[in-house]
Amino acid sequence: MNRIKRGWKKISEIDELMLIVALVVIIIIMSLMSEYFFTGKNLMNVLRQSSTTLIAATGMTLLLLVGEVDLSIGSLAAFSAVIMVDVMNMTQAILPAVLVAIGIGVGVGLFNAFVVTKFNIASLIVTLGVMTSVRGFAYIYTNAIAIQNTVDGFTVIGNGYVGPIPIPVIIAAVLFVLCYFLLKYTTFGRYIYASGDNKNAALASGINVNKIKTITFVLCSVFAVISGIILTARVNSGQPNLAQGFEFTVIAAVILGGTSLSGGQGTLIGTLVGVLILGVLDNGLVLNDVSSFWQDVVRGAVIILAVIIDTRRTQKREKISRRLVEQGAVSQ
Amino acid sequence: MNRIKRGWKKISEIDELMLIVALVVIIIIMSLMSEYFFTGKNLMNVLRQSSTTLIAATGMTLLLLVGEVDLSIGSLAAFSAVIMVDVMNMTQAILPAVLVAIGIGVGVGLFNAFVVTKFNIASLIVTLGVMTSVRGFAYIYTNAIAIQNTVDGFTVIGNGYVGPIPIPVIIAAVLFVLCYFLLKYTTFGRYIYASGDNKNAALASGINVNKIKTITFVLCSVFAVISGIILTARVNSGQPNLAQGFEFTVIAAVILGGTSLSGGQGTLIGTLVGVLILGVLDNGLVLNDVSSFWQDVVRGAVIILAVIIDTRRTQKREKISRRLVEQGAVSQ
Amino acid sequence: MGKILLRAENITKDFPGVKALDHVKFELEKGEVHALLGENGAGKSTLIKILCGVYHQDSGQIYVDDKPAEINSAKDALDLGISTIHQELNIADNLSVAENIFFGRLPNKRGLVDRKSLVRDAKKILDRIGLQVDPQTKARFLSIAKKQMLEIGKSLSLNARVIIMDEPTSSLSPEEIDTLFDIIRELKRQQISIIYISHKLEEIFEVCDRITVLRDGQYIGTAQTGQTNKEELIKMMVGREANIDYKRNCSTCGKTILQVKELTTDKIKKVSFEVKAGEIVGFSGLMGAGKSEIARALFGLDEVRCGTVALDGKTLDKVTPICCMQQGIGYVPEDRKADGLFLNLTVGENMSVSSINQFTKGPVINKKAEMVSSQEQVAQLKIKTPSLKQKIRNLSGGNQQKAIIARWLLKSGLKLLIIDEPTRGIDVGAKFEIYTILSQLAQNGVALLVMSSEIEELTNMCDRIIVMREGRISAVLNNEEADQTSIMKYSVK
Amino acid sequence: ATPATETSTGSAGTEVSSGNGEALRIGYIENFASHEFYQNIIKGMKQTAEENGWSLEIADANGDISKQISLGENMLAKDVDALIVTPVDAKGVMPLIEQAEAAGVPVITEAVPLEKQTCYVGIDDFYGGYIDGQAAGEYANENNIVPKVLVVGAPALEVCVQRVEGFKTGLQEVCPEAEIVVEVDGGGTKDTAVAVATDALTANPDINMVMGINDDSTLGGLLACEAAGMDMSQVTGFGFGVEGIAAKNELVNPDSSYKGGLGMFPEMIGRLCVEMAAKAANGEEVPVAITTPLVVMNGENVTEYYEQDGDSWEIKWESVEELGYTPRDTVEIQK
Ligand SMILES: Nc1ncnc2c1ncn2[C@@H]1O[C@H](COP(=O)(O)OP(=O)(O)OP(=O)(O)O)[C@@H](O)[C@H]1O
Ligand SMILES: Nc1ncnc2c1ncn2[C@@H]1O[C@H](COP(=O)(O)OP(=O)(O)OP(=O)(O)O)[C@@H](O)[C@H]1O
Ligand SMILES: [Mg+2]
Ligand SMILES: [Mg+2]
Repeated sequence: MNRIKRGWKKISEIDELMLIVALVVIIIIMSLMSEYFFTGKNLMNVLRQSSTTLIAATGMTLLLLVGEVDLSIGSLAAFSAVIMVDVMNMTQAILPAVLVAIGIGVGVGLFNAFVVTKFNIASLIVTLGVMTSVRGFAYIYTNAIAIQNTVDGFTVIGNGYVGPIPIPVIIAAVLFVLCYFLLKYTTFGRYIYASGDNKNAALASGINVNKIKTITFVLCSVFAVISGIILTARVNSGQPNLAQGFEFTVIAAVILGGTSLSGGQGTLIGTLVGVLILGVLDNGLVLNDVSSFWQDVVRGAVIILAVIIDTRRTQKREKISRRLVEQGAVSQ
Repeated sequence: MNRIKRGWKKISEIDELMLIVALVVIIIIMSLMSEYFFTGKNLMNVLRQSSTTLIAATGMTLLLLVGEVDLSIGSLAAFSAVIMVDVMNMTQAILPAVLVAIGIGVGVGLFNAFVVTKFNIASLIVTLGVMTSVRGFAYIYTNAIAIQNTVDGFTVIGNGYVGPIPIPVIIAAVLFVLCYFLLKYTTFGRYIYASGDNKNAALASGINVNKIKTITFVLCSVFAVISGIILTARVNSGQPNLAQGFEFTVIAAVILGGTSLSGGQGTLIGTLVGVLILGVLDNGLVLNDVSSFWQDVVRGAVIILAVIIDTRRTQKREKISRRLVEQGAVSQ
Repeated sequence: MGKILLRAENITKDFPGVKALDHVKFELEKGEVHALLGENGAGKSTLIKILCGVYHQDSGQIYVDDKPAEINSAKDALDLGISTIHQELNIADNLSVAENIFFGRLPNKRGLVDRKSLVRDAKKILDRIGLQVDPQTKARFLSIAKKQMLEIGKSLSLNARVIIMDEPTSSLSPEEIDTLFDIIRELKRQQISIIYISHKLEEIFEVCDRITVLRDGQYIGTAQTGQTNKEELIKMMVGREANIDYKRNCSTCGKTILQVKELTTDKIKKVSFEVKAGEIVGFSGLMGAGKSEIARALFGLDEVRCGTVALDGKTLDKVTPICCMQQGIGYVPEDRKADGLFLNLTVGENMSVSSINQFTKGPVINKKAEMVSSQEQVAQLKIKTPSLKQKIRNLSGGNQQKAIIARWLLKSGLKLLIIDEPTRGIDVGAKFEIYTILSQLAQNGVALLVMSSEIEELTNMCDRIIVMREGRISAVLNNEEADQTSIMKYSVK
Repeated sequence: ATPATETSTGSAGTEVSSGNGEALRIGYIENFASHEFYQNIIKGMKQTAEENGWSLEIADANGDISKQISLGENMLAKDVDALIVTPVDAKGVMPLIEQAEAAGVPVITEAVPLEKQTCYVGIDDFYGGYIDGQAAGEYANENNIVPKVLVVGAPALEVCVQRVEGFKTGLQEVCPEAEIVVEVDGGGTKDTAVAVATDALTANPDINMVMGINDDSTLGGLLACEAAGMDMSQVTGFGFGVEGIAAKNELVNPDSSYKGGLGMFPEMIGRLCVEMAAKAANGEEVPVAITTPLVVMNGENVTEYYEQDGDSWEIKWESVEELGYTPRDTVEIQK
């Protein structure tokens, strides 16, 4: 009895509870509406499709936590992808090409970080500029014609399985867990929260805020590139128009997951739930043959609703804990 | 002599000086590169094309000043436009249709404001949801087929002239001056700055922050609708895919103009210059027959550069002002 | 005495993990200055936040003019004539000084701001509070002390019947405090009532008529100022006798830790001095004299134009916060909210942020070790918090200050600690605990630089006191020479 | 590219149903549902499916190739009997085609031919541009115009590049003195088209012909000319598409500068896609590729193929079916 109570209390303390409830409700509705939804094959599909968003969203969460944002991730994914495929075709080897792509990610991340930290400019406008330019480069490099990959085995990154689990899901899970750990258990994670919460105080505490920001920008870019690599493996070609509007989806998922735009507040678990809500929704609406225009309407409405319930709960919880104090339920 | 000096000092005190310099430099470069650029006709063109951005950017500036943002403006412009054209075709009259469109703007603005203020949610995510849904509605309403306008005289709003000046420019100028005046000389304008700068301080002084925010959301939406009406008059049909990505252009212009995302800081003059920089750039690049991919590259680079020079100057001036205040040098 | 203007009965307020107020009563007469006294976290700020509409009480009733009053927002309070100067400043940085003063009530003609009368009226207020700034200056250019004065001006402009001042003097120097007291006496003559919160007992005895004491959220009692004394008040506050006389036995020893030569920044000019291990050096001076600037410069937060800083005999080639920290320098900033606190992080995380490297195994934080050490500091400094996991924004001002001091007490290998206004907002009892802790630190060989606007604090604690004037050192006094008059002499010229 | 000679006429309407007695299920993943052209393709598909009692499910990739793959996987997960795809990109969609092949689901591709598919249905973009260009050239010769052409294109889309190339070739073949003065990127939407065309007209005031890669681009280009105060009787518009209502309205309007456009008959494309999909799902032979009919339409002949019905235009199935389509045994892949 008591154990159940304690378990329940623990559950009710999870920050992202209402979001998780929203996700479960959506899953239940989708399962009721389409017999295809709750099948192993489809669920694996949902996970695989969400994995690329999750990877980029993980990087973006770190960046939002540190108080910055990156709009260039979609363009970067495309640009690095076309160069990667070109290099791959030339060398007929996968690894060097992937490394080149990641190198580009590091470069763009460093550039973003440099401009933002050195000149102290809002990252939104800087990365908006980078987004525009880099997309232009992707088109110029390819002359707007996708580059076919000719190396066998590359598609495995996007379409392969280990046992029943798609490889992108595994990559996403590994990166997610790593970052979760990083954020929660390392000094670097602590510094991320501190720098995003109050930059002045972070400086006054001896934190190298610019270094933390730079690393985070680079991580975000590299994660975007990894998403791009998986997407590219899925389509087995370097597409200059890859991941258009990706930044929007990713940022929407992160903010839906409760991360604040102003830095210092948010969790990766929230991001995971945010990504899954959008992923399940996309998949479920298609399975139910909802017209793409109605999909937009529903997607927008669900985003707003989910954020409303989530916020209401956070506000209510303060009140509830207050009552618990009165009942002596919370110990000093 | 002295007068020149004083004049120079006045100029050097203009907040947006570096941005204006950037604009002038771009204009000079464009004039050197294309003989057609610096002609009365083309400059009027630039103004006409910038006018729709300027109108929406004016509303967006107010909203950013108050610490909020609206991503739904492009979708709203499209949605209100298709309904307006439909109403216009039915009634064969312009005014009622325009009023309906503005009414829709008021409605969407109120909705945004309600959700943001009532539940205390980040406007970015709320208006992202609204953006998605409203665009969906625009497509559903039209089934993705543009509605041809059948009422004569409507196109005048977009293409007409009063003397040598295009009507959209006049509309934009009137709205801009009105808002400039509003912001600078009315209590409402000062409360906009106050609410965006320090919400707690504003609340503690009895300012009805939610009311200020609501009015500003509505203004932003209505201005977006007005932009939409002009764009629609130019294409003489209700296009459900109107103004796609408009929110990006508009927000880029406003931030380029020096308005801060976190509220309380920025000017409409800055926004005007930001809009013109982007407008001149777009026009000049097309005049010079630059390929659209290279246009992207240049546009991105100019955005970044302009912000860098602007920020550097602001930071330098900030230091100087601080010292002056300290030394009591500022006259009493 | 006068008639009762405001009465609060049985006010109760709970926060998660804390009963901030427990059936508290409070009475304010017309034209009186009524002090609210209590330890850090006693519930003073909470009570006044209820009176001015920031919070709503869980139970209890407020009466204004003997009529029940429902205060649900700041506006309600203002309508009732209650204006408040909060402990944490509420200034809109990008608005002008004048606009800040008339925030929410800009003089207008049909919606248009009447700039002329705005500037004129603001000027009047500024003159009254003795603040020498252009009313059209943006508020962000003001120092924290000037902002504090601005807050006072703001509430004067309201023509309120009740003005609540939550620690208005915590960042003011004696001069401004005098100005403030003049203002308070004048307000009193105009039959305006004032609720005055301060941890400085002298001030309370100087201006207040009555004193209400809170302890742990409970009402303890109300006394007439004339019929009580320090000792009695402290006993009411802490619930036992407490020794508040503190005088450190100065004994300078050890080798030179810090050597500053001709340090110059935008604000300070050619500042040179040395500090030995175990020495406590105080910095005194008027507001704007450059005390905080020395602190900021030494920790690398302001750009050093010329001059050198040597630590342990080694000249630092670059003074940056990161270098400083690695070299064993710590810094407690003056403006807690702007430069000290991570409002959304927990108390524990706020405390350990500078020493987190000491609690790692490989790259991983050993949370247990972190908790244990932090818990020790919570106990030592008597920080009032339900747990280390409480968000620091929910702590009372004084307890936040303690947590920030603890940040550097946790740091191992500390050689030099720079503290700007160490006891800003800290209650009398705790103040002396902090003095004890600081001198213990000195005894362990740490050099301390203490910037303070409280001369007594410096004379009681420091081996030497450096007096600043307009960015320069005007005198260096040793412990025997330093007293109120000598310091003031060198401060003003 | 030259016009195909062999044509077959009439609808391929055969009786088909899926083996297990349930209605045949066809999935269609389009590129841009938000485009009138595709709305008309869907119209044709739906009519055809309805007439035959087949079920049709539609999903929109909205220009995102990786989303298209995902949508395709969802369709395959739902065990559709046949898949129709308008690829966002020829190379990018290949993995989906392979998955479908592995699942034994036939794939019909539209607009973008691939290296392998069960059947490709679509127009020949280059050829379409070519005959459109020829018609424009002939019109110019008849009216003593030396075409100075503004092209409102969408260079990010390969098919649109082909259309423009074809148009240039055809035009200059018939009218060698014709000149392509400037090409701009209108992104396929009317508001962008007006904006960029306006700029281009400033730099090139001698333009007298507008070619657009779709209705919105052409009409947007013409609107820009009008707004620039040009004498519209001296401006000729020749577009690609006539896919929607507005363009047809312009064609039948004698005052309009829109003199001709390449009719693509999206409804017919949709019909053929569905029919081929059904046939293939039933195991019947289908041609490797089908080139759908293209006709340069003008004010006179547009009513042969479309009937004005209130505000909209309905396709005249008989006359369009009479145009026939061209089965091919090879697919020409664009690079
Ligand atoms: N928003 C809040 N959430 C949770 N606890 C709070 C909140 N505000 C105050 N508290 C707690 O209520 C108690 C009383 O705080 P209050 O700020 O009233 O103290 P105070 O008497 O003003 O102290 P100080 O002298 O340090 O300013 C403290 O223990 C504090 O931690
Ligand atoms: N963060 C800052 N950046 C730039 N200038 C500042 C900053 N903080 C304070 N100043 C300016 O430097 C001047 C000197 O600082 P300050 O007034 O804090 O000196 P002080 O001698 O420490 O006096 P006190 O601390 O008693 O107010 C101030 O008047 C203020 O305007
Ligand atoms: Mg307090
Ligand atoms: Mg100071």
